[in-house]
Amino acid sequence: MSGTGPTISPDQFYEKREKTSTKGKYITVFLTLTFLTIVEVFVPSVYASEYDHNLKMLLLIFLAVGKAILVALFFMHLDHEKGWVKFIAATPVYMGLFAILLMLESLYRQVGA
Amino acid sequence: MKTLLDALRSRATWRWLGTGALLLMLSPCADAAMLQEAVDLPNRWGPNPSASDYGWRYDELFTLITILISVSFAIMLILLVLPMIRDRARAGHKASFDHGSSLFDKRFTATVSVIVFIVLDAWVLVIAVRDLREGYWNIPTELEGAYRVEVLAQQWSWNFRATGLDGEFGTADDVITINDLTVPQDRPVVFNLTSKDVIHSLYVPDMRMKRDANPGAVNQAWFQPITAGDFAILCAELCGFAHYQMGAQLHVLSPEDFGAWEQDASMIAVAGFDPEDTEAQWAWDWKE
Amino acid sequence: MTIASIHAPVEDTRDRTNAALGMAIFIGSWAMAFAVLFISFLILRQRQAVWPPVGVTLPSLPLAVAATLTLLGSSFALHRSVSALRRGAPFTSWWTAGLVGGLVFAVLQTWLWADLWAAGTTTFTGGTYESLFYGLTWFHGLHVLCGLGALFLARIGAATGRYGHQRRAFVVNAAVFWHFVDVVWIVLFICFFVP
Amino acid sequence: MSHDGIHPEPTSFWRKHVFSVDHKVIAKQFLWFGLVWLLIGGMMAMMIRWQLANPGEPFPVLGALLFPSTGGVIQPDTYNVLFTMHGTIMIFLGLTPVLIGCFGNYCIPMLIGARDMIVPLLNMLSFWTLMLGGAVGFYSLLVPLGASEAGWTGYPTLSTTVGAPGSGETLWALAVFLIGASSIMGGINYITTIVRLRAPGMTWSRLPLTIWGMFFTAILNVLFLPVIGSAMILLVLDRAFGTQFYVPATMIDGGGGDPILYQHLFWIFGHPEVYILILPAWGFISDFLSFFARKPAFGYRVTVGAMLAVTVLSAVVYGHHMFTTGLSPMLGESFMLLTMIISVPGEILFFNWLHTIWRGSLRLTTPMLFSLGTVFVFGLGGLTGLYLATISTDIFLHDTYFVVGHFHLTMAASSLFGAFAAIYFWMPKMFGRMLDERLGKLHFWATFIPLTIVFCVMFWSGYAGMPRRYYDHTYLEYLRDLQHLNVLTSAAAFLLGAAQLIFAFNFIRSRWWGAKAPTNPWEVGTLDMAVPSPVPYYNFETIPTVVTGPHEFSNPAIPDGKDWIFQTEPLADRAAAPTDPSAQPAASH
Repeated sequence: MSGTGPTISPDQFYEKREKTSTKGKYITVFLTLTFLTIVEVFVPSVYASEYDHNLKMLLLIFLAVGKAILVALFFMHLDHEKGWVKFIAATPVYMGLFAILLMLESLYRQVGA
Repeated sequence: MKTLLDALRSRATWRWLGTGALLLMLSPCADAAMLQEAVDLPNRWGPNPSASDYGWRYDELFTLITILISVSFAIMLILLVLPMIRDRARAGHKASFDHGSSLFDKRFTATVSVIVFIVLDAWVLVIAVRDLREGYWNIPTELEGAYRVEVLAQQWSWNFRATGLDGEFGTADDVITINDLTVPQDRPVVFNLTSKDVIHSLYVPDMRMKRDANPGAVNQAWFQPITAGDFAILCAELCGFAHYQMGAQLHVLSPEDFGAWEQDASMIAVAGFDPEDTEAQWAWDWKE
Repeated sequence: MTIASIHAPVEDTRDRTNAALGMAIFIGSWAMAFAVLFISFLILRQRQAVWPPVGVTLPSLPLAVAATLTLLGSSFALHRSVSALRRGAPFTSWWTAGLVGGLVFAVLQTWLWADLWAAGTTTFTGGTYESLFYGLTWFHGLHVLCGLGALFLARIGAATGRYGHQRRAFVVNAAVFWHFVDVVWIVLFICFFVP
Repeated sequence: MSHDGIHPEPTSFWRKHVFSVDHKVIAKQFLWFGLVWLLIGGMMAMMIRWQLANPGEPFPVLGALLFPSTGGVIQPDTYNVLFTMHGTIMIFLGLTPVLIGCFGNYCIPMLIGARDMIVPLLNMLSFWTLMLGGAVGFYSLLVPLGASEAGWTGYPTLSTTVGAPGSGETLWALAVFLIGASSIMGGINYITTIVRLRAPGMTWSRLPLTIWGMFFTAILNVLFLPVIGSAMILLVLDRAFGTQFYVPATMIDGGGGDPILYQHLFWIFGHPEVYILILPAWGFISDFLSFFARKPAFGYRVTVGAMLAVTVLSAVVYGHHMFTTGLSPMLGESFMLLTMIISVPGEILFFNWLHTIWRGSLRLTTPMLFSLGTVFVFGLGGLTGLYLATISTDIFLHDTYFVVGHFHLTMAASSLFGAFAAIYFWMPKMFGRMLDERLGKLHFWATFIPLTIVFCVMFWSGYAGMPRRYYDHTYLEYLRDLQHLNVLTSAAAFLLGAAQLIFAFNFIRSRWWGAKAPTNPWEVGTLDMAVPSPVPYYNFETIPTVVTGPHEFSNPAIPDGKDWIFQTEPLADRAAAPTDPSAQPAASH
């Protein structure tokens, strides 16, 4: 694992990155998150019972996942010059497969029973 | 202290300690009563012959798998033992040098594993899926003349409920029995299983059937007896300290005997019906 | 090398990479635990005919929204702080802001629990909603406590000069853990507070 | 590399032997811890077998001490405690510490050329968390109202207050959680160490296969131990706070908690756990077969690929533990197919092992015997898995002794054999003393033969329809005529138990009074074999530079007429080597 060091020092690297990314971007992200939270709260009241229940659920899940991704992507920076390292933290996303599997199975047991 | 250390260092101490410990451990083996008992008891070396319509599927597939894996294991054993004898390290013998990383080797490995998969797994898989769809999971419905039984498992007994003559659950003539089930021969017997407390599993070895009874849900299972007689029902899922006692009797009666029995049982049930006894009113709507 | 780095005053890129990789693996691993809890939520919620179940008092929505925004704000502050730290700029004031945000969140969370408990929604007498709500928020709450501890230690370390631009792996990882807690809360929020 | 990072060895007793951060000391701690628990778990197995062969008779000698109130007779609830704790102890406190805790800790830095784990402190914490877990687990045996008796799988609702009122079950769940936390800490350390601390030149394709096995195990550990951790937290909440995760609200129509949810969660963890235990053993024997056949490991990359495939697939086959619970048919068939697919990488591993020893020059030392034994028992266990992967045969065999025989052969016997092979192999480097070879071989045969009998007879009992976890098979008439199979199993099991005394004797004697170990007792070229035995405090005076692979045995390009070469020594020039097409220098493989 030798000889793979970066050609620029990491401090220079971060300086460079900080220059390219503006402070404004993170404030925008924060404001977006705030906005999404408020939307989340209002979705159920707009989508009252006459609307499709599943659509509401889907919308809410979408909003939550979007927010989670925003935080993970923009705030959660590991101190590492290689960007892919943070994707290791995203491995559990495949538990989504299990979630779908288990829900289908659970539905089967309720309907079949 | 020093004498103790010296004693620990001496071989004789260890020899005595070792022999003593070994004898202690082996003492259960020398229990004559245990071995005598084994000789005296009636012995059975396999399952009883299948008494159900689809039992042959299990027996046949078991035999097939046994043959397949015996052959595979024999081949493996030869490949394992032969080098142990032939290629033992000895003066003048040199190991061959081969990383097994050539393209040929990789292709060879791939070919062998594909062949093994087809011979060992795919074949069995196809038969199993056929058996499941035609047999185990092809649960007959009421319209197909199924005899329906609701099973409520509890620690540590089996409650069985049949419809009685009126063909409906939850009525006065339901035949309710504990640890004792009577079913007709040559008619599919379909079960609805659930449990009061913990998970149990209805195991009827002679019918080649097993299904869990889960609290909070109803499971289905079925078999069709082809021989009249008495058979054992066991619990196969750990359910507490009396798990081993949770057996029941299965009586398969010929169609004529069964008709007479059902008549009697229904009448007795009606006579003994007590609407106040809510404990006994556990029937649920039949789930297909 | 590694062993030396435990006590050494400065760390090099190698140490920082090690810490980042270790933290990424830890977050990946521990997210599995939360994934399991959310799967349990989905399954149990699916088994319920009506959601939220009849007779359940939902927690106060304004309070929950306030808690969420506080947590998001705290994450944002920590992010600013870490950015400054990496540049070598002063970072402690943003960090303190994040820490205070975290503390406020903890207070709001406790308030939420107390409110709900007073309204009669308790684990001991409750059903699925209560089980899930208390089970998941308690587990999350433990992580909030751990996170606050880490943020606090980092702040103390920064004050005593233990951590700084040249030695920042712990500080960065504490912030990363806090963002993780934040992400989990975002999902919890949608699970329990949105009617 | 220079000498930086070499600190003086701690001299105080506590820092040196108890709260040490040195990976070698921690490895020894894990080893002793694991061996003691293996002994306790093994003793429990003896009691179980005694009860099954002689239902209701007092257990000789120890029985009177352990169960004085019954005069040594094992009661049904005690019996349930015994098999529950036997499983838990053997898996979490016996095999895991020995295989992963001890040899992971020992091998990873030694074989990749590092001075220690990447976070030594976390390493120490991992051991002490395990210690705490073990203590809680042991304490659960002593609490009033009974220890955990819901099986090592702890299925609700038997494991909730519905079936187990005592606090033993809660403590058991906590112990499993703590042990899981310990494994996660270890896993994070192992992965990061292997990725970051490899010596210069130790490329991914020059790692010994042991390290690969450990690497994949660590990945499974960090991914799936949190799953059981969460499942246990929910169980503890159910038990302690009256929540309803696993207890259904009504008997029939759903609502409330779901006991099947636990089964899913448990087996999402539980099936990878099987591979967590077997992958290190696969790694060991892949190396040992090559080491003692004096031949390169056949198809190194294919072996690694097969292990990777097993790691990836291990999470998606778990459904075969639940074929009788009422899975949907579609899911059942999918899991059956996936289970059969996971057998393909297994077959490839066998193929490579058998090919490795083919035309070798086999030195049948004790580690080699145990490695060959692993191939045998895993072959037997793996092939019989076909019955259980197939739903239509599993319906009959599920929860019978067939399953017991199968999983003991695959995950217990093979990983135990792998552990023994590793102990015999690395003992000289760890403690600086050789284990006695004659006693070792005696131990192997005295273990191997009864072990095969025990589990093959179990197959037979299961085939005849004998359910597992029964206190007394003579109680029900149907099982009375199968008792001779129980007696046979038990007799062989006592022999198997007695054989372990040979090992205990050999291990203790050799540890303090054995022959001094030479630097390279087995004539292999891995990095650890170049440093003195026992290994000095900082392992490597200078961090070595690796230039060859670990398995260059009998390579014609090895200078000086040896048949092995250190990984730090270069092979002779390609031009100087004879023109054998397969004789490639290490760089190309």
